[in-house]
Amino acid sequence: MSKAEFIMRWPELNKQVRCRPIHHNRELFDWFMENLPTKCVQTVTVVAGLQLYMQNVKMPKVECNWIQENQPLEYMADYPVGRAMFFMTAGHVANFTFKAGYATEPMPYPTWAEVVDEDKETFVAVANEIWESVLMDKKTYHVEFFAAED
Amino acid sequence: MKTFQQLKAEIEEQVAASTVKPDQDVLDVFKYSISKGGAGYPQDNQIFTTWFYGAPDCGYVTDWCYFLVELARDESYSMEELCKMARFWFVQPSHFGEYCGLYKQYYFTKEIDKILDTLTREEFVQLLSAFRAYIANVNVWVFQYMPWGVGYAFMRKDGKYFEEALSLCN
Amino acid sequence: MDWKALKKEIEETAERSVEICPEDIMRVFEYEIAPERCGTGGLMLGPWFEGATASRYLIPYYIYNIIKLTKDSDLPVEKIRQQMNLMLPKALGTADLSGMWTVADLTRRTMACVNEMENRDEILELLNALYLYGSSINAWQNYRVKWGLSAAFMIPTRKELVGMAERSSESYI
Amino acid sequence: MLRFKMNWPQLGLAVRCESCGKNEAALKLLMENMPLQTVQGHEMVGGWMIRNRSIYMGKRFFDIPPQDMETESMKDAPVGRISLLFPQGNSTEMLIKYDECEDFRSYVPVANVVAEDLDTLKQVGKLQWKSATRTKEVVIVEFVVED
Repeated sequence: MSKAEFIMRWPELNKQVRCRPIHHNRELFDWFMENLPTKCVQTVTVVAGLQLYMQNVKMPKVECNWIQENQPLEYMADYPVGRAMFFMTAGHVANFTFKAGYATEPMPYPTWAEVVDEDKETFVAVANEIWESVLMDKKTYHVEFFAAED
Repeated sequence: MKTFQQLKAEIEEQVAASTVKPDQDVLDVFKYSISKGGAGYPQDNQIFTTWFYGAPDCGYVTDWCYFLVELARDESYSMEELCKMARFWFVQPSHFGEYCGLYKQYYFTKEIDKILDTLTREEFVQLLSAFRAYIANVNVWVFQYMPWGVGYAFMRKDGKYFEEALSLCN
Repeated sequence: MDWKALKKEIEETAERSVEICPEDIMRVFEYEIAPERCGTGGLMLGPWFEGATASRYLIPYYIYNIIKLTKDSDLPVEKIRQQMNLMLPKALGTADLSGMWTVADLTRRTMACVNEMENRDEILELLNALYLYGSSINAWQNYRVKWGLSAAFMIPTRKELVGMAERSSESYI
Repeated sequence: MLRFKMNWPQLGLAVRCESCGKNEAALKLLMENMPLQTVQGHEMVGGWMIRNRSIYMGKRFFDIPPQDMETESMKDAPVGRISLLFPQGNSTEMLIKYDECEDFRSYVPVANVVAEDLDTLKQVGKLQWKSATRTKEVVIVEFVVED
């Protein structure tokens, strides 16, 4: 069984949360795990809802071999806070968001991971802090991903 | 499910209606700042980010259609491949355009999607060309209403500008 | 044209842009620096709106779709070239004109390379490097646009719209 | 020599246009769609150009492949040049250079505003810029074939 948990960490805030698979797209979760560790600049979505947005995530080891059209999807406005979806992911680059609050975008995406319940409060607090920064003081944040055991 | 002729006629009717009169969706979103699908509400109830990201996703459907029609000239692309590319390329951005309040264009996208697999190559070219003409009209009105004058508060700068600024800093 | 050298250069640029904001973004979106030709009348809102969009479409949307289609539909080399040469030039020109010089230069050189390469896996390697860099540009633009502008464009709620309608007779014209 | 006029009824202005010796087949196709009208816009990145983002070709389908048309960058074009962008099927964009601009992107040149009418063209261009950035007046342009 491949490892079933990764850590999402914000070094500038010295905060981290645990993320685990959900009821579907387990192969997408495993693909992501195979490519860890990795990191990117942390941004937020600015139209659809409060989400942490990871647009330039290098997947160095294993190439993406799936397309979203062939995966089970969930509607962003409906799935719970703390859940992650994949957006324009191809080749060795992943692009995804973690829902952090109220979202109105009614579009379907392949969801694949979720922050564990015990860490959701930390996650939402981090998301709000980064959102405030994007709108006001423009501090730069990064997010790192590594397997739970490392 | 509409026939090719019915849908093309309906699109052409909308082209005519929005050539010199405002497209209703663009009027709602870009002139009245109404958030019809909820876009922008979670982010401080503002409409600017919807304009910034929503308008181009819809507007670039003109280019997606242009590429598809050009590739349709190349017989080595089967109709099946052209339909797959069409779905890969403009359904999702058009759907995001709907979420941003540009309903009519996504209604057409869904109707095109329904009959896409039944179209001949010539019908594929004709239908996407008509649809592109409607999206072009949407673009016209988006650029008409975008508050470009705000740009006068963000003017292009150069070395001379910053040298002068520096001299005022100390 | 040595595609391996170009790939290395793009990867290093992309790697740097995970850590720090790329120069194109700082120049155009933060400091509003642009050459004489960029921005009609000297206004930066056009280059911001159309430049950000063009560079978002140039690499994230177009290269992403070419990579995806190549994998999903076994696109042969000549069709990768055909689609690149069809889809990229217009967006490339607008991104370049809007001050996104590095984006335009790396894309232009990638196109030149692909037009000479024969091995599809190597082409995909090069496109992947470009896709990571383009995704970084997309991320940093999303971050650096002066979203404070949004405060000037609030959404009227249904109730506010009704209220405004009720007061419309007060309007001068 | 192919000739057409651009009219701005609400401004009481008009300019005469004629083929420019390039892409004459494309101009013929465009003119077969006239008379036509559109809401006029302005270029926001490349400089002093009127930009019509939606010229509807509903009568005569535009079917000349791009590789069969000559292109030119706008900075190299004379003031008064009328060029198309992505002409295809029922739609094209149109750029009209009315003053100096450094836009190095390439377009399909099809016509010129005659020299005697360049001042009028520049006047319309400035009014369009004022509309785009300040007044938001909707300016309609009409294209009519001249015999």
